[in-house]
Amino acid sequence: MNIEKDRLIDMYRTMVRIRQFEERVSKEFASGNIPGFVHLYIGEEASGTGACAALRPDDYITSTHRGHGHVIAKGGRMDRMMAELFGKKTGYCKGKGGSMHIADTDLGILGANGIVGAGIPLAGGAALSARMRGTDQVVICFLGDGASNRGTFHEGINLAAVWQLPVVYVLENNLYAEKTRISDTYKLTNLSDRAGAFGIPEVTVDGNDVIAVYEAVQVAVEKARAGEGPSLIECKTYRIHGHFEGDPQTYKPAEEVEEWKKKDPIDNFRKRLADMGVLTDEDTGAIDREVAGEIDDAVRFAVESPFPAPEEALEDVFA
Amino acid sequence: MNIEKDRLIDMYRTMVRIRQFEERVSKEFASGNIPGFVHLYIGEEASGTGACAALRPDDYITSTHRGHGHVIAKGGRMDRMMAELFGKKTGYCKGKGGSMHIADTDLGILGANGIVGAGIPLAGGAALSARMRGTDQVVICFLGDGASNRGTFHEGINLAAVWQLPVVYVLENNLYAEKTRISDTYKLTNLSDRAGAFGIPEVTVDGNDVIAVYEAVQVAVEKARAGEGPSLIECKTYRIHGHFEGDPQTYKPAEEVEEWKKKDPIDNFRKRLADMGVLTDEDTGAIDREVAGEIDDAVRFAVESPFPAPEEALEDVFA
Amino acid sequence: MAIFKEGDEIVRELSFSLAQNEAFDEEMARDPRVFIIGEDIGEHWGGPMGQFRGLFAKYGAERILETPISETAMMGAAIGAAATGMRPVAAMMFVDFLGVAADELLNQLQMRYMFGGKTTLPLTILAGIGTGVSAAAQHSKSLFGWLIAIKGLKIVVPSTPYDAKGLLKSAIREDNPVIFLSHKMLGGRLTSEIPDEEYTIPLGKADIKREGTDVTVVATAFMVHRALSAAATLQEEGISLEVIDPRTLVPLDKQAIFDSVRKTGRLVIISEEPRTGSWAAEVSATVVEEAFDYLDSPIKRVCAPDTPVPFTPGQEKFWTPDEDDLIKAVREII
Amino acid sequence: MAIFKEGDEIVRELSFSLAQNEAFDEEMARDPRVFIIGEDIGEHWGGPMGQFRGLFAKYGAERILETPISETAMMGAAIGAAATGMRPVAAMMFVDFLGVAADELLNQLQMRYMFGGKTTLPLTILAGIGTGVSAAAQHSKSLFGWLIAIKGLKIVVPSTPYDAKGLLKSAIREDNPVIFLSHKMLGGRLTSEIPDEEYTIPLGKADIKREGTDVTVVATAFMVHRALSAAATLQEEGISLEVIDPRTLVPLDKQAIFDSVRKTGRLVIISEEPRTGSWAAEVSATVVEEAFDYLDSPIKRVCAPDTPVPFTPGQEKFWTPDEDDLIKAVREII
Ligand SMILES: Cc1ncc(C[n+]2csc(CCOP(=O)(O)OP(=O)(O)O)c2C)c(N)n1
Ligand SMILES: Cc1ncc(C[n+]2csc(CCOP(=O)(O)OP(=O)(O)O)c2C)c(N)n1
Ligand SMILES: [Mg+2]
Ligand SMILES: [Mg+2]
Repeated sequence: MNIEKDRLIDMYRTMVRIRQFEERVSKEFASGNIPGFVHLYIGEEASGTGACAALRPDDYITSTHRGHGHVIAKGGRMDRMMAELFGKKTGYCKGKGGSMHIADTDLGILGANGIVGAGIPLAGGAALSARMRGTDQVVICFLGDGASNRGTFHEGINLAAVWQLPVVYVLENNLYAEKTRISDTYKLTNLSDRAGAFGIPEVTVDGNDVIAVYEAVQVAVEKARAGEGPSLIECKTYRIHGHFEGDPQTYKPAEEVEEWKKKDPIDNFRKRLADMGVLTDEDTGAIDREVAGEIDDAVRFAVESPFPAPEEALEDVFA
Repeated sequence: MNIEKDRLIDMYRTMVRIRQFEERVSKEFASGNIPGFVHLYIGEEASGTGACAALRPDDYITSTHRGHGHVIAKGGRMDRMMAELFGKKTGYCKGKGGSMHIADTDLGILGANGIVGAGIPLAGGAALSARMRGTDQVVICFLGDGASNRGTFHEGINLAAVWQLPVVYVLENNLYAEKTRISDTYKLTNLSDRAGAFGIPEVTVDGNDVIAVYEAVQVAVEKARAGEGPSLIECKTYRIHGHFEGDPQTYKPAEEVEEWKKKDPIDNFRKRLADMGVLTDEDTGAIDREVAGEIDDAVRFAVESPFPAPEEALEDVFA
Repeated sequence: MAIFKEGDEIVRELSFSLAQNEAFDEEMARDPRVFIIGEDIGEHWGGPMGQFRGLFAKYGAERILETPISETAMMGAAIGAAATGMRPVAAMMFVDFLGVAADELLNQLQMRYMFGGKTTLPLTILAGIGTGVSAAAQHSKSLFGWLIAIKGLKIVVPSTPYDAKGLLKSAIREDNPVIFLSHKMLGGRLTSEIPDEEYTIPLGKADIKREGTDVTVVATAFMVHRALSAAATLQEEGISLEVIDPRTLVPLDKQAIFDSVRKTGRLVIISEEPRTGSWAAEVSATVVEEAFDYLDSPIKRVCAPDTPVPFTPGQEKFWTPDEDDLIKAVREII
Repeated sequence: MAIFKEGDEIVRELSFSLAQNEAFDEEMARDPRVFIIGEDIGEHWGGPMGQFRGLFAKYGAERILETPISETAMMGAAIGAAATGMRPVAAMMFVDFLGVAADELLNQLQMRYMFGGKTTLPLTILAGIGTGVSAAAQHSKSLFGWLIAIKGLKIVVPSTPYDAKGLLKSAIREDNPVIFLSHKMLGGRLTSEIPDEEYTIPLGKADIKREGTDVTVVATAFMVHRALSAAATLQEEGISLEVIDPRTLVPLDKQAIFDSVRKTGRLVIISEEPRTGSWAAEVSATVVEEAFDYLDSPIKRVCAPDTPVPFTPGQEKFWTPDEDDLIKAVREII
């Protein structure tokens, strides 16, 4: 491992932001302040954080229905995202999109997506565009284990493989697609084996180890940037909350839940940073408190922002 | 090899039927007697013939836009197929379907299909149905190399793999999808490698060697019948005619065409049968002439049959 | 719906989801060829509206088939199974997801026709529709207009638990592809009396949900309830609405609509979908074509604007046709 | 179309496909962000109607991108590229194939709206439509009604080479998703004068293809020509048809239709698609809603029956609306 200290600290802060953001969303949702469906990323922070840490600001990501973490990791603003979840005019989508459609194209965030697997072909398009415009931008395409059973997975990755497009597919295998155990939906040990169908490199990493994710994705990003085509990286991780808020999670065996609690990506990273002498417990405590303030600010921003006018629903169909 | 003589002779007859049928279709099409699009199977006879020879009459097949050969191999009637191509009322679909929709559900032929790759999910459904009805019927799903780039390939085969459905996927790799060299559309040597994405067995065979196809498919069919799930078999073959009749085939290198002419599946099988002492040249000549008579009869049947009444277009939407 | 009155018999009141649940149960018990295929319909969940609850425990993994996230494979498998002797019920969570299995709808369901009448496809597709829970553009559509443009597909849109049960049973018994659409907002507290005895409701038969004399209102699904509440409001001013619920878009009980329009001379169609390309347009055009002389004033469509569905509740409410919109339209032609 | 007369200037007469070909060429030369993506559009084939001929030789594999048979990936890639600064033209061979990329149409094209106006999607989708070559149910649809139910999509349906060129150029320059539909039967011998100078035709502007006084006929694509020939026939009996070609279904030039109906008092819409759920219904409903008072008689739709498209030529002909059907409808209301 050979990562600058600042980057490690940034990654820690990002993971804490995601965790605290999501925990607050959970609360605000329970209080009825957030309408619609929300899918939280708690437990999976290392994957999005490590992956996005390997990107430049002008690189792209495509996200999923479980996208808040990806957005924060790519540098998205928590206040505008929170405002969007509240349905406010100051939100990322002026209240038109909500959790499943958060996007910030200025930051290369090409959108959460309510259709499982739909981001995969879009990512190929962004990569194609980057190449055609003569840039060396790279695209990370986030997708779930469940999404890897969709036809878009096959078509989208094959096209990127044939054209050697600069995409890194980060498959976040959190063991479930809704209530379905993902192992009931394919007959493989590692989903990354599916890369063999396209002739592209595959890697399987501990998705709860932010450094491992970062390093694996960085190699793939550099390859992609150098014109050597796409890679598929499977991050093994776990979703701590329900599929959506309100899901009683009767389908998860208790031992499994216990086991994964021990693998908490933030706790483990905090310990590791202390061991490495990068951040003391005091330091991390300070960061945690700073972030708590940011979250409060984000919620305040959301609460104080106005709702859009109903008639503004008529705008933004066409340019 | 341990195949009964009668079966070998049947396979020869079937291949000749397909060849002569298709050659006649080519002529009738050129004369303007056959409307619409026709995609001929000339050069690929060994694949459909060998595959269907491994089936029982009550087994199923799903076919493609290039389906005449599959239909004949599964026991379909040439007269009713020819009548359908002519658009006649006595045709398999009463003139409503044409070449791309020929079906004979009584013979387990679940239809040609004008949408590339659309038969793949249907095949899984027929296999599921067979199992739910407590039969040990098997389904052969024919598909082209081009179709293996469609999302249906991924979703359909994965579902069959997960449920261990009795399907044998016979991928007829004829090197082209329309005018596109298939090797430009994936980065693999053998398309059968894609089986690895689903955890099912794969085989690559010389698709112009009817015995090799038969033997490979038979193993897979027996597995499927025994409840051991699906297999993917790639038959390497070549389409001699254009993608559709009228295609000038400027995209094929002359050497390639020459090379594959030498691999003609019927010529080679005829020689082999002679070597094996199964059929003399005289015998095969007799079969060829018999088949020629059948084809004449089929065309006569088609020509003499009436067209359906225009208003009958209103029937058959709902049961 | 029904209000208990002194002396009434005690009746069974069931919700929309439980009424459907009974229909599934009865039809699966009646015919071993019926099975359900879909995502997350099994052991751990009863479906997005709870309509599958308990079925897995009773019928097991053999007949409640949970799939990977592979709607194309699922819909194709349902068609393939239907063509070979089974009677599948394919559960798509939301109608919006049909985009990922649309080739099956546009080009594969037509097997019977393309094969010259040789096959039957006894297939039921289930899908949730509608706004009301801030599910945004990809989870809130109804797509009536889009669906009626597909040939070879019958379309059921129940508005009450009673209708839902009877129509669902007919759909499952039907030898043709049928899509059965359940509105999210009907899954809640609404109940109907459901008889103990078995019953079915034929596809293609409208129900007059309220008789009236001044204006005919054609409404489906959740909009039926909005029409009824608008009718109650207008009644106070002496304007009498007749509310017709066709219950199936295909086949459409045109005669019931014509008969009503003959009586009222005025027609408003309220439909929860963007105006352009709506099913409401089809009803309007049909009445103009075949019952023009009955019309005393222009036919009005009360639809959503031509935009995707917005997320934020205030805009979603604005987008969705409601009583006020309907009342306004009625006043314009009276 | 045009007939050369003594003294006329020599004009360039181009076919539908060549006119499009010029539009592609000019737009690709003009703007390096424009590229074409699709199956079999490259070196060895000029597309199903020859409209891409020569482009590969001129622009190479970098801008004429041949894909595997992966329409979902292709359409998704086009959207992704459009959202990030390119101006893709996605070539679907036939509109029937949109079923395999329908999620992209229903749920992804709406990016701009879902993102609150943040993105533009300058994307053109090409697709062939129509009957006439016995291509049967999966290769002969037009799907107008199905397409207009999709929000956020503009729809172009040219009927002449002149219109095709000018509209295609506008479509490619448009900052929104546009689908451009080419009818198979227009690819043949039909030509228009095409000026040497560059021109564009705005989306949303109808063209009166023939002026008349008795009945307004709204027609698109190949049906425009059938309407013109019916008009010529009826003219002999002194019945004068005004033939309006809206050229784009979305946006629709309603005013042009209303103006014509005000003059004629009668409207027939001829549209090559099954009646139920057709675009013709939308036009009818719109006129009834907004121009009811101009109407002297019922609006007629001349459409195909509610069946998939049959293969055999006699039935395909029967299925497809033609001059006789139109003349019959006109007679019924005159
Ligand atoms: C095409 C489609 N099918 C089904 C759904 C419903 N759905 C939403 S999330 C989800 C599970 C996704 O699983 P996975 O890809 O593993 O992501 P995770 O939720 O675990 O992050 C499903 C089935 C959908 N939104 N889109
Ligand atoms: C979904 C879809 N895309 C495109 C087409 C047009 N098309 C018809 S046949 C064909 C090539 C098919 O190639 P392959 O699967 O290899 O079969 P082959 O023709 O070689 O037998 C294409 C692209 C289609 N019919 N359906
Ligand atoms: Mg998952
Ligand atoms: Mg091929």
